[in-house]
Amino acid sequence: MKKLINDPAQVVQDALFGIEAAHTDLRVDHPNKLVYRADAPRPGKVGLVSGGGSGHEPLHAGFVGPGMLDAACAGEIFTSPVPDQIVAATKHVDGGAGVLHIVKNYTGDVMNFEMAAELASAETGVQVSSVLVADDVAVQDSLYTAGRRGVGVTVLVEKIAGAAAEEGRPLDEVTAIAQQVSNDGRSMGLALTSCSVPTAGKPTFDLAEQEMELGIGIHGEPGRERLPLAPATEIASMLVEPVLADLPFQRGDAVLAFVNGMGGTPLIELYLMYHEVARILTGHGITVARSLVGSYITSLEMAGCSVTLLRVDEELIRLWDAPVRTPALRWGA
Amino acid sequence: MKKLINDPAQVVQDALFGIEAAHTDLRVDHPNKLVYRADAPRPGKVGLVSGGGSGHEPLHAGFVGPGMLDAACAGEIFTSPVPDQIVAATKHVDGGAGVLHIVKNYTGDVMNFEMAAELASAETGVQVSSVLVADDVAVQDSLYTAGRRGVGVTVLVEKIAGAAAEEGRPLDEVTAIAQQVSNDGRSMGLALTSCSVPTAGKPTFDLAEQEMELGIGIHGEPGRERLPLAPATEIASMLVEPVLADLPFQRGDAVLAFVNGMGGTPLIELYLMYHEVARILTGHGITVARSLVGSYITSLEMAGCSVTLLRVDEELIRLWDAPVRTPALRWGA
Amino acid sequence: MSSDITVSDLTGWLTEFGRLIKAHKEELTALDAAIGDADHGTNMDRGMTAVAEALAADPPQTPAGLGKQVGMTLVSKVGGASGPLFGTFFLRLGAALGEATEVTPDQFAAGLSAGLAGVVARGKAEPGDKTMVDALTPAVAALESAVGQDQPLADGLAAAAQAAADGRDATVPMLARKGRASYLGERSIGHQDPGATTVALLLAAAATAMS
Amino acid sequence: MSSDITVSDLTGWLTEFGRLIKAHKEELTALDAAIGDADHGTNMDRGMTAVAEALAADPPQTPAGLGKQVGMTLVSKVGGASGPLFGTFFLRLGAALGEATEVTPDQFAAGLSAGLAGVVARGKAEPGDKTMVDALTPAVAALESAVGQDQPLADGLAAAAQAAADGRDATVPMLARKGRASYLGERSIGHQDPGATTVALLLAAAATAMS
Ligand SMILES: Nc1ncnc2c1ncn2[C@@H]1O[C@H](COP(=O)(O)OP(=O)(O)O)[C@@H](O)[C@H]1O
Ligand SMILES: Nc1ncnc2c1ncn2[C@@H]1O[C@H](COP(=O)(O)OP(=O)(O)O)[C@@H](O)[C@H]1O
Ligand SMILES: [Mg+2]
Ligand SMILES: [Mg+2]
Ligand SMILES: [Mg+2]
Ligand SMILES: [Mg+2]
Repeated sequence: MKKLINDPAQVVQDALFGIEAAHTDLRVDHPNKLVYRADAPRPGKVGLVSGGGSGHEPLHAGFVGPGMLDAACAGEIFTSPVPDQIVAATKHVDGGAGVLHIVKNYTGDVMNFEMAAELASAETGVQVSSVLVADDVAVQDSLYTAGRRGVGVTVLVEKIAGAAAEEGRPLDEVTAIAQQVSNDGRSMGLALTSCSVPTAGKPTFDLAEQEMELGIGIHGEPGRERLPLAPATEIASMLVEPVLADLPFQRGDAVLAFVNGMGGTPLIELYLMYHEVARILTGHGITVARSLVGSYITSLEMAGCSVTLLRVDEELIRLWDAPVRTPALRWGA
Repeated sequence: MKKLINDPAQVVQDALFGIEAAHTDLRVDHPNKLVYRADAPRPGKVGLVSGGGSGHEPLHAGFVGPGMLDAACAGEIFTSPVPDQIVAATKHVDGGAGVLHIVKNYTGDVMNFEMAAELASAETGVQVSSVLVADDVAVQDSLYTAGRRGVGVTVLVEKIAGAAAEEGRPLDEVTAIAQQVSNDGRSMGLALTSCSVPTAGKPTFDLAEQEMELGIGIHGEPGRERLPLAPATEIASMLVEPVLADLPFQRGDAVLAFVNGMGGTPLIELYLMYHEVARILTGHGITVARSLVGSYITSLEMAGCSVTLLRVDEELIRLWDAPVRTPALRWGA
Repeated sequence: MSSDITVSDLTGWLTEFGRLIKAHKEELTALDAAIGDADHGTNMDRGMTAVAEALAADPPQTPAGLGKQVGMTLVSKVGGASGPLFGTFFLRLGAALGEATEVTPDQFAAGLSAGLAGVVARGKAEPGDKTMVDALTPAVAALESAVGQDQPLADGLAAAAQAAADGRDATVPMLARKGRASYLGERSIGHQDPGATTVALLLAAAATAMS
Repeated sequence: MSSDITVSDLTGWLTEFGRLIKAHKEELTALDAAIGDADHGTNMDRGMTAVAEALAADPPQTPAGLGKQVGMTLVSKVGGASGPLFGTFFLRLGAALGEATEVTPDQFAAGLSAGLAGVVARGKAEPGDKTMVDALTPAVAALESAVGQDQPLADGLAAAAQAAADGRDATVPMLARKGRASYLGERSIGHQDPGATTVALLLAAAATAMS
């Protein structure tokens, strides 16, 4: 394992000092490992809190700022944050209009956010609603399992719900918009390499030189299927077709198309993949209304990518286009 | 070698289709492998052209747009573009106020840009000036060698000269500002892994599990020294101290501090490194006026980072802060 | 040792559990790497190290106090799935044992049963889902049956530890339906569940420290 | 074969050079990986493939036309350091050979010398800098000396090829002062220069195709 780190157990804490130093319009609560908009709480604005295990940067801290999150809770690497952190964040960003928790659907995240929501409400009466993101079509959905993982759509929920909150919409509306994004988006990922959790010190799984892992999540976990390495054209259809089949997207739909790097993939490959994805969509009569290409929700240094499609209407496009000013997504401001 | 590609010889061409599809305010000239601002030429504005080998993305195409470059010329992977491309770009972006070439100091780049400048002037009379970026302190500077490599400062030259051009400043002033940035910035890089040129099919060099390469450039080339893997704190001082010693920076100076990822390094490590760098600067009595953390000038999937420091005055800060709207750097617009 | 269980016995149990977790940290993480995200050993060790510090800094006076301290520490320090689940386990165990300075083996068995119920309530896993529940359920049953038959506590704990180990082994052929391993579907078969492995260590620690 | 050189002889030379480049592509790239950026073989092969296409599509009628076509194709297709350098070499060679349909060995030697001068003017490398100049300089000298002594062209080209190969080998112990290898400082010592290797192939092709 080769990393630019000091003590493997302190990576998250150490990086938070860097985020604080680099972004003067963010505030970091180090004991609680929280990143805030400097101007939180905003009176009358719904507060947006997300968080999860670290190792997915820029998610979530890189999306804190006007037009997106009010606070991000950083767990240990690949380990959801604890209720104390989430409670502190929830109380801090409450501007009187309630707080929305954006939670990726993992057992640990769900339980810790649930406990936190109960505690925060009990302690201060803050109204908390929450939206689960569960967009990974690589995982079979079922009432009897943990359900699907939350992956790429998380970024889109944070942006779009963030814009709605910034407009001053009430908690129920912001929650409904977040839920709509969560409902109408789907993702699928692929790894060319595994990644190493710093404290584990070695790759979570091993892939041979001619293998790839289809259906990976964002925790270095093995995927659904190990396949021989394939050209980008084939990989694109392995990722896009299951996404299209699942929602289902229809001829004439407009989508936001998001090609995401897993952390160790160079941008030139992501653009190449984006072209393949766009071509498949055109073939299905689907219009790309907006696009996003880059490494926004990662799995440490894993090489690979994911494709996320979100069905959009004019209102979602308007909210996507609204100004945002965060370390990792910024426009119009 | 594991990459998200099709034909290894077509990677650059294929990725340009993705850039075109993803960024509707850019135009791509595929036969010439050029990326333009859609609204080029801008009458009366100095045109900014840069380019170089591909594999450094987002450099240069990701920096095309208002407030930065008018055109980027994409060479093959790690191979400078040819004069034809540069001539076409120069002619296309000339709005009557002349064109500045921003050239990284490599033998191939220098010769191809020189030939292009001569040809373009001869063909259309366009006035061309050029600035060489040669900021890599890992390379001994000498009149009798190829001189220093152009690395991280390139991004800063493109942004700051781009802002000056956008303000309508004449060619000699834009050139002088670009030259000032080139003069007052220094960089040093380190690799944890090599990278593979797609057509070569294997890593350019090999590093053992406990080794790192100090003083690498951005072409997967070996560096100056192979050392045992070290903690981030030590790596930061191996990178920052030679940079500080070279300019020389002085107590009380204000700098723009730029921690850059080489393509395969996760953002969490870059923030951790940024904290180490900021700490060293504080120790030297140097103020960080602005910062940039991310993978902006890369070497395919190489893991590692570089540190760039640019001494700034109020005018450079103002130009750095000016609105920019490109795929990879965007604010105020 | 009296067959009644003191706070100091419980503290000894947790100390031994913490020691076992540290000793098996890499193994637990490796099990989690195979079907999860390679953090279970680190998570539990971070939590149990904090528990040891808390117990030393502010020694609890009652079983209820101990359960609360351990449970809250785990909830606050572990995160992930195991933080809330093991945290809930100890919170419920403490609440069930109450404020008495000593508890009987019966009460202890009932306490573990309450802890198990808490884990099930929070995590909604059923036996057979390939989780910690698959080790905890037979362990609690074994202890309850032993103390119900008035066997010595030591025998009951030995039986519980054996049942937990058997339950842990039984997770190997299971297809995961809860937690992170469920994402693997059929590919989860053939791997031992890390959380169930931790439960086996928990009961082994009880057998060692409280007999 | 007459000892005068026709456009068809020159075309044969370039065809053979292109074949050798393709055959040694991996080797050239591996040499460049050691002290450069692992693209020299790919660069030269891309260029010479384009040269072969250009020569076939629009066969030149004169040595000057050939030099211009080859030189411009290399400049337009190769990029990097070798594009302008080999491009300039052929542009100058063509200009020196002129419009005659046949050139004498003397003229050919003078043409190569003009090409070398162009490379030096563009790249500013001196002998000993560990570049293509270190193979080209002795090769040109060997051919000039042979034709100056009225030796048969075949012998002159063989001597030039041998001198280029020796010059190539002589780059191994050199410390690079020009081009990308110069970044390595002392670490460039012990490696053979890729551009000098290409020059040795260029002269070997001449000896094979024009004798
Ligand atoms: N719903 C659940 N109910 C009971 N136990 C569960 C549940 N989900 C996961 N677990 C247990 O948690 C263990 C994983 O813990 P850990 O690795 O620390 O958390 P995470 O999965 O969040 O990384 C699994 O091995 C399993 O025994
Ligand atoms: N200034 C120079 N003068 C002459 N030859 C040079 C010079 N710089 C580099 N070369 C030659 O170019 C070769 C490298 O070519 P190539 O790899 O295609 O270009 P690049 O270095 O741009 O990647 C070197 O091996 C060397 O022989
Ligand atoms: Mg985890
Ligand atoms: Mg090159
Ligand atoms: Mg885990
Ligand atoms: Mg090269």
